[in-house]
Amino acid sequence: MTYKVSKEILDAFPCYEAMDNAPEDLSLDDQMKMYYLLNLIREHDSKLKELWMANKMCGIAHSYAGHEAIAVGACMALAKDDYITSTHRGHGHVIAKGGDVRKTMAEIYGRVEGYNCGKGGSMHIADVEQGILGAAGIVGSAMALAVGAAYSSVVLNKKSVTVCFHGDGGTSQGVWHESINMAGCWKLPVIFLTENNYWAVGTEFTRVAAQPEVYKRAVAYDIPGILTDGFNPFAVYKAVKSAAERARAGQGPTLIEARLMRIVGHWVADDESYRDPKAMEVWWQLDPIARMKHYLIENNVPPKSLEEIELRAKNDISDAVEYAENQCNDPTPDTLFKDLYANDEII
Amino acid sequence: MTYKVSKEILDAFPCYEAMDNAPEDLSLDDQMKMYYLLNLIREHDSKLKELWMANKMCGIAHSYAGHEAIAVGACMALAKDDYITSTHRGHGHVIAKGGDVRKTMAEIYGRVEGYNCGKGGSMHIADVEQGILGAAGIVGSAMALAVGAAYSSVVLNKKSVTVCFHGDGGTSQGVWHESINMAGCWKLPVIFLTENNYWAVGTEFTRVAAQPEVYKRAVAYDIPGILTDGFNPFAVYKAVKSAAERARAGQGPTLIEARLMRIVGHWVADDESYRDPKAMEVWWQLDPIARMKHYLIENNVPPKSLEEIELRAKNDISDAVEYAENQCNDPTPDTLFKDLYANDEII
Amino acid sequence: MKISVRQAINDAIKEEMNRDSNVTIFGCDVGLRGGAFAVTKGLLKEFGEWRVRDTPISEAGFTGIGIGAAATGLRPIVEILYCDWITLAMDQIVNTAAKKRYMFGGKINMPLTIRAPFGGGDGQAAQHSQSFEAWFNHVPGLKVIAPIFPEDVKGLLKSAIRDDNPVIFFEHKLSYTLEGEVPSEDYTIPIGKAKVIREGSDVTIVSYSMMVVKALEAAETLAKEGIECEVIDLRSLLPLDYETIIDSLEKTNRIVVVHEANLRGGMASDIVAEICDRAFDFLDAPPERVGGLNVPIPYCSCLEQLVIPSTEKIKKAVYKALNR
Amino acid sequence: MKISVRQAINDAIKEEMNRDSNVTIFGCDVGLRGGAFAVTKGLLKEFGEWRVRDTPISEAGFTGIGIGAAATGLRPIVEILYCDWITLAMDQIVNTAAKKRYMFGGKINMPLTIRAPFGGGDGQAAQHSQSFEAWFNHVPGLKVIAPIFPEDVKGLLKSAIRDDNPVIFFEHKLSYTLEGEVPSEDYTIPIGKAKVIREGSDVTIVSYSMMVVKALEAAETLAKEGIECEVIDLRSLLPLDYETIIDSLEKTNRIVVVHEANLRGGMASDIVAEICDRAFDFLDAPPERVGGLNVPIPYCSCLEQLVIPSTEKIKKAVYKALNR
Ligand SMILES: Cc1ncc(C[n+]2csc(CCOP(=O)(O)OP(=O)(O)O)c2C)c(N)n1
Ligand SMILES: Cc1ncc(C[n+]2csc(CCOP(=O)(O)OP(=O)(O)O)c2C)c(N)n1
Ligand SMILES: [Mg+2]
Ligand SMILES: [Mg+2]
Repeated sequence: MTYKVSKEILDAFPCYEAMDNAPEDLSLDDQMKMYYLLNLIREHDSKLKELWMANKMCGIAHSYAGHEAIAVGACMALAKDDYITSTHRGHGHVIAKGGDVRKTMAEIYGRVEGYNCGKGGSMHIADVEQGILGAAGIVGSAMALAVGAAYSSVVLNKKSVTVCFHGDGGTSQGVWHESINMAGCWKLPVIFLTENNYWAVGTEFTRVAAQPEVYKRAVAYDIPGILTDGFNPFAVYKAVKSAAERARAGQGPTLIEARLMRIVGHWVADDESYRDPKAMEVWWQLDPIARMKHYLIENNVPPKSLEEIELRAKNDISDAVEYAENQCNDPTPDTLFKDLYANDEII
Repeated sequence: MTYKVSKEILDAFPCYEAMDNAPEDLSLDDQMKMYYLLNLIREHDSKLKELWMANKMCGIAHSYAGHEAIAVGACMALAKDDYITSTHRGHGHVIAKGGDVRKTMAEIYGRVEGYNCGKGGSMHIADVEQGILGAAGIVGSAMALAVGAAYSSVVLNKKSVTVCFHGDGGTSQGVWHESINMAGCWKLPVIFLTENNYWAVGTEFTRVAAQPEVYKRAVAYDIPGILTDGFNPFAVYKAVKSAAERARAGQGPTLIEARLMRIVGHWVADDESYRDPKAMEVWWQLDPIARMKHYLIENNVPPKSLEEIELRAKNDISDAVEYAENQCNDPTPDTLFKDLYANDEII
Repeated sequence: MKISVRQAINDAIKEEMNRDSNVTIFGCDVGLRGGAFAVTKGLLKEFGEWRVRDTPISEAGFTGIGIGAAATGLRPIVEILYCDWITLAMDQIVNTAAKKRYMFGGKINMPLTIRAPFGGGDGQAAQHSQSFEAWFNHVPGLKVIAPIFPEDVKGLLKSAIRDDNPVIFFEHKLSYTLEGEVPSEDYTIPIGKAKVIREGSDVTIVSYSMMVVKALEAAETLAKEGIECEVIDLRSLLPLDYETIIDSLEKTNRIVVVHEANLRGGMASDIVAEICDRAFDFLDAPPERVGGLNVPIPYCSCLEQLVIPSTEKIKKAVYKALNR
Repeated sequence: MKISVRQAINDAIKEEMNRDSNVTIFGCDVGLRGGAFAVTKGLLKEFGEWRVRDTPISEAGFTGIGIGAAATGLRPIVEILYCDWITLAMDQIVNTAAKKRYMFGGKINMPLTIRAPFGGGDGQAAQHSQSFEAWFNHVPGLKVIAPIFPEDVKGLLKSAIRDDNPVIFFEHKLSYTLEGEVPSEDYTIPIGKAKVIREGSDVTIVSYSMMVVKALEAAETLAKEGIECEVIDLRSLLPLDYETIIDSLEKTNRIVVVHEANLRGGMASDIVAEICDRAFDFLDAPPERVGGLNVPIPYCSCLEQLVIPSTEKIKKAVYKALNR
C-alpha cells in the first residue's frame, strides 16, 4: 500500500519522492535509529512553545518540527568527525549529529549544565566534540565557517566533510555566494544543504529570490546541484551520501536543495499574521515521521516496536526537561567573564 | 581585407567577434564619435603614468587603456539621463558617459576645479548631471548602488536604465550576488556589465572563481546572460542596446560579460612581478582602436579624417593637462569641512 | 494624545510617506508582516510594494539599494531589524553613505534614514542584543539619534527622514510598548538638541535611550535621600548637545554618563573626554561612567542582568560622584 | 640587525609558519604577488598554496573561512589589504570571531590573526586611508595591537599568531620602509604592554603607530625649549597598559593622547575617560587629545595634511597641557 498524498499537495510539491525503498546501505538498525531521531527531534521541539509560554527559557526559539527528515537524513550519512554548521533553527541538526538532549534542553533553560553553560541559548548550541560547530543567529553567516572547516580538513589531512545547513533565506546573503565560490574553486569537502521551506519569517521565497529553484544556482559555481524531497529522510540521506563521497574523493562541493514547507510558525509564539496557519496544515500529509512509519510498517516492522521508539523519544525528552528544570543550576555570577578569552584571561 | 589576428590569440580568446558590420542604428557620425572617445580615453589614461612619476597626482590611478571598447560601446547605447556606476578603473566610464576631461584631469591633479573639488581623486570621479553616480574604491560596492538607482527610476517613473560596470574581481563580492538577486526578482532596469579582463591585480580569475564564465551565472538569477567581445565596441554596443531595451520594457536586468585582457599593469606604476608584462603585448592585436580604425577605413572613411580625430583627442588631453596644471588651484583650507553634510552644516 | 513608541514610529513614517511620495521603505518583513516589531504595520497596504519593500535577507545589498535610491531622488528608510546585523552593511554605510557627498565634492545628496532596533535585556544572547552607536559616532558624515520617549521618537524620526544626510536611528527593542504623550499636530524635533527631563542641583546624569528610564528611576529614589539629580536625555548622539550638558554641569559640578552599550570604547568615554576639554574647571569630582560590562551579552537572564547597567549601579555612580 | 617593518612582518610570519604547520594565510594577492605591500613575498613558494592562499575579493567570506579554520585546528592569518575594507567583514569578526568562544561556553578556540594595514597620508582618499581601531576596542572578545617599530612589530605579530584569541593587528601603510634594530634570536613581545620610549618629566605623550614617530619628533623639538616629554608607545590597544601610563602621569601630572584616527569616538577618548577614572588626582591640567579632524580623508594632499595630526599640533597640545 503506497503512502497517500493528496493531489493538491503533489501538485504543489513536484519534488515529492515516494519512500518506496530504503537506501541499500542503511541497515534496519540504521533505519530504526533514524526513526528514533525523527521522533526525538519532534518531541524536543514540540516542547518549546510550552516552555516559552511558561517562561522557562530566556529568549526565543525556533522549532524544527516538520524539518526532521533533513537533519536526520543528512547526519545519517556523516561520521562522528564530520562537521556540521547550523542555523537559528538548529536543534534538529544538533540532535541528529549526536547531541545530547539533556544538554540542549539545559542550554535552552539557560543552565550552566547546558552545552554552552547557559551563555548561548537556543540559537547557539554547539558541541565541537561531535563536530557541531555551532548554530548561528546571523542568517547566512555560518556559510564561510563551514568552508573554513572544510579547508582545515584538507590542510590537516583529515577525511572529514562539512555539511552547511542553511535556509532559503540564507541563500540571499552575500556570504552564501562568496563561500560557495571559494569552496567550488578550491574543491573543498563541503556540502551546502539548503533547507528551502519556502518562507523566511513572513516572506515567501518567491517574492525575494530571482531564482527560487536553489539547486539551479549550482551552475554559477560549476558544481553539482541536486533537488531533493526535504520531507523524505531517505532521499536526503542519498543526496548527502553521494555528495559526501564526492567531497571525500577531492571532487569538491555539492549544492543540495532539500525542499519542504515550513508548516509551523517561524518561532514558537509566531502569530503568523502574514499567512493563514490553518492552510498550512494540509502539508502535514508529508510529515516525515508518518511517512517513515508507514514505510517501516510496510516493510514488516511490527508497529509495536515503532511505538516503543516513539515512547522512548517522548520519555527521553521528558527526562531532558526534568533534568533541565530540576537537576540543573543557573550560572553563578563568577562565571560571567569566564570563556571570553582563552584561559579565562580577563581584559 | 579582414583585420588580422594571430591564431594564438584567437585560440586564447574564443569570444572574438570580427568587426565586420557596424550596428545598423549607428550612423557614421556616431561611429566617428565612438572613434574619438576611444582615442580620448586612451590618451587620457596614457598620461597617468607620466603624471604619477612626476608627482602630479596625489594618490594612485588605474589605466583603462585597452578597455575602451567597453565603456564606449556601452555608453553609446545610453541616453544622458541613464545612469552608470563605475569602479577604481573608472576614467573610461566617466569620459564615455559624457564627462569633461578638463574636470577629470583637474580632479586627478587634486584641484578644486576638478569634478570632486579635489576631494575624491582618480578613484571617485562622479558627475551626477551626466548620470555618472561615481566610481568606487571598494571593489563590488557600487553594485547595490546601481540597483538603487534603477529602483528610483521605477518609483519615479523615469525611463532611465542603469549600467553597473564592474570587474571580474567584483563578481566575487557578496553584494554582487545580493544586488543581482534583488534586481532580477523585482525586474529592475539595470544592466550588470562585467569587464572580465582575467585579472584582479595579481590574481588570475580562474584561480579564484569556481565559474569564471561569468555570463553563465545568469542562470542563478533567471536573467539573460550574454558573453561579448570586450575589445569590440560594436559588440558591446549591441549587447547593451538590447539589454537596455529589455530593461526599459520592464523585463528586468541582464548580465553582460565583456571579456578582454588587462594588457596594462593593474595601476600606473605596477611592476607586474606576478606575470610577464612582455607576454601580454600580443594582446594589443585586439586593440579596439586599431580594430575600429581598420573597420572605418575598410568602410571608406578617409584615413585623414581619422588622423584628425586622433589628433583632436591628443590635443584635448594636452589641453586638459595644461588646464589642470596651470589654470587650476589647490583647494583652500576653508573648504575642508565643506560638502560633508548638506548645506555645509558643520558637526 | 498618549501613544506607544511603536505607534509613534508607525505614525511618523506614515505621515512622512503621505507628505513626500519619495519616502520609501526597505527591509526584511517590513511589508506583509508589518515588521518583526510591528512598527510598519499597515504601510504596505496603504502605499504599495514599490514604497514598502520586503527584501531578502541581504543587509548589505538592500542598504546599498537605499543609498543608490537616496542618491537618485528617493528618500529611503532602511530597516536593519536588529542592530547586530548592521555589521553586514558597514561598508555600505561607512564607505559609501557617509562619504559620498564629501568624496564627490558635494555633488550628491544622501537623504537616507537607517532604523536600527538595538539593546538587550530579553534573553536573545550575543548576536541579538548589541548597541553599536559608538561606532557610528566615529564616522564623519553620519548623524546618529537614539530617543526613547514617544514624543521624541516621533519628532526625531520625522526630522531624520526629512534630513538630507544619512541618519542612523536607534530604537530600543524593549521600548516599543513604552507610552507617552505626543502633540496631535504635525511637529518635528530638531536633531542635535538634548533635553533636561528632570531638574536637580547635585549631580548631572547624562544618558540616552532605555538608560534614561533607569536614570530617572535612580534619580527618584535618590531624591528620597535628599540627592537631587538633573537628568539629561541626549536624544541625539551626533551631533551631541554639549551646551546643555555643560550648562547643567556648571550648576552641579558632578556628572555621571550612562549607557547600555559596553563601557570600553562606548559613547560615555567620548562625552567624558569632551567634557574634560570643554569644562574641566566645572568638575568637582571625576566624571563617572556607567556602561554595560565588557562581555558579549550572555543568554541566561541571571547573567544578562549583570551585564546591563542597573538602577543600582547608576545610584552607586552618583554616590561616587558626590563622595569627593 | 637592522630591518624594515616590511621585513619584520615577513620574518615574523615565516618563522611562525616554520614553527607551526597550522599557520595558514588568506588574503587578496598574498601569494603570487606577495602582497600589495610585498609583506608576504616568497611565502607561497616556500609553503605552497594550501598555506598561502590567494583569495578572491571576498573579504567577508575569506575572513569567515579563517574563523572556521581557526575553530577546527588551523591558526590562520587573514590579511585585509586596507583596513577600510574590514567593514565588509565586520559581521564575521564581531559576531562570530569575537563571540564564538563565549557564546559556546568556552568550547571552541579562535587562534586567528587579522592583519589590517591602516592609516592615510598618501593621497588615497576616503576609502583607502581610514583607521578603525576604536571600533574593535569596543568589542569584547578581541585583542587589538598597533605597534610601529620593527622590533615591536615582529615580536607582537608573533605573539598575535601564537595567541588563542582573535587579534586585530594594525600596521601603518606608511611604515613599511621604517627601519630599526631587531634581536636576531627568536623572541616575542607580550600583548598588552606599553613601552616608555622617551623619558621626560613635564608631560606624558601617549600614542601608537605612526603618531609615535610624530610624538617623538615633537618631543625632540620641545626638548630644545626645555620641555621634557615622556613618550609612551602603547603598542597594544586591547588590552591597554594603563599601569605604564599612570606611572608616568604620576610623575608628569600632564597628559596628551595622540592618534591618527579622527578624534570623535577615537581611542583617545577612551584613554582619557579611563585616566579620569583611575588617576584623576594626578591630573594638574585637563587631559589633552590630538586626533584626526572629523572629516573623511580628502584626496588632495593640501587638505589631507590638514586632517592628519602634525607635529605642530602635538606641540600645541603639549603647550596647552602645560599652560594651566
Ligand atoms: C542577518 C540576519 N538578518 C535577519 C535575521 C532575522 N531572521 C531570523 S531567522 C530569519 C528567516 C530565515 O529564513 P531561512 O533562512 O529561510 O530559515 P528558516 O527560518 O526558514 O528556517 C530572519 C530574517 C537574522 N537572524 N540575521
Ligand atoms: C573590497 C576591496 N578589496 C580589495 C581591493 C583592492 N583592489 C583594488 S582593485 C582590485 C582588483 C579588482 O579587480 P577587478 O574587479 O577584476 O577590476 P580590474 O582591476 O581588473 O579592472 C583589488 C583587489 C579593493 N579596492 N576593495
Ligand atoms: Mg526558510
Ligand atoms: Mg579584472
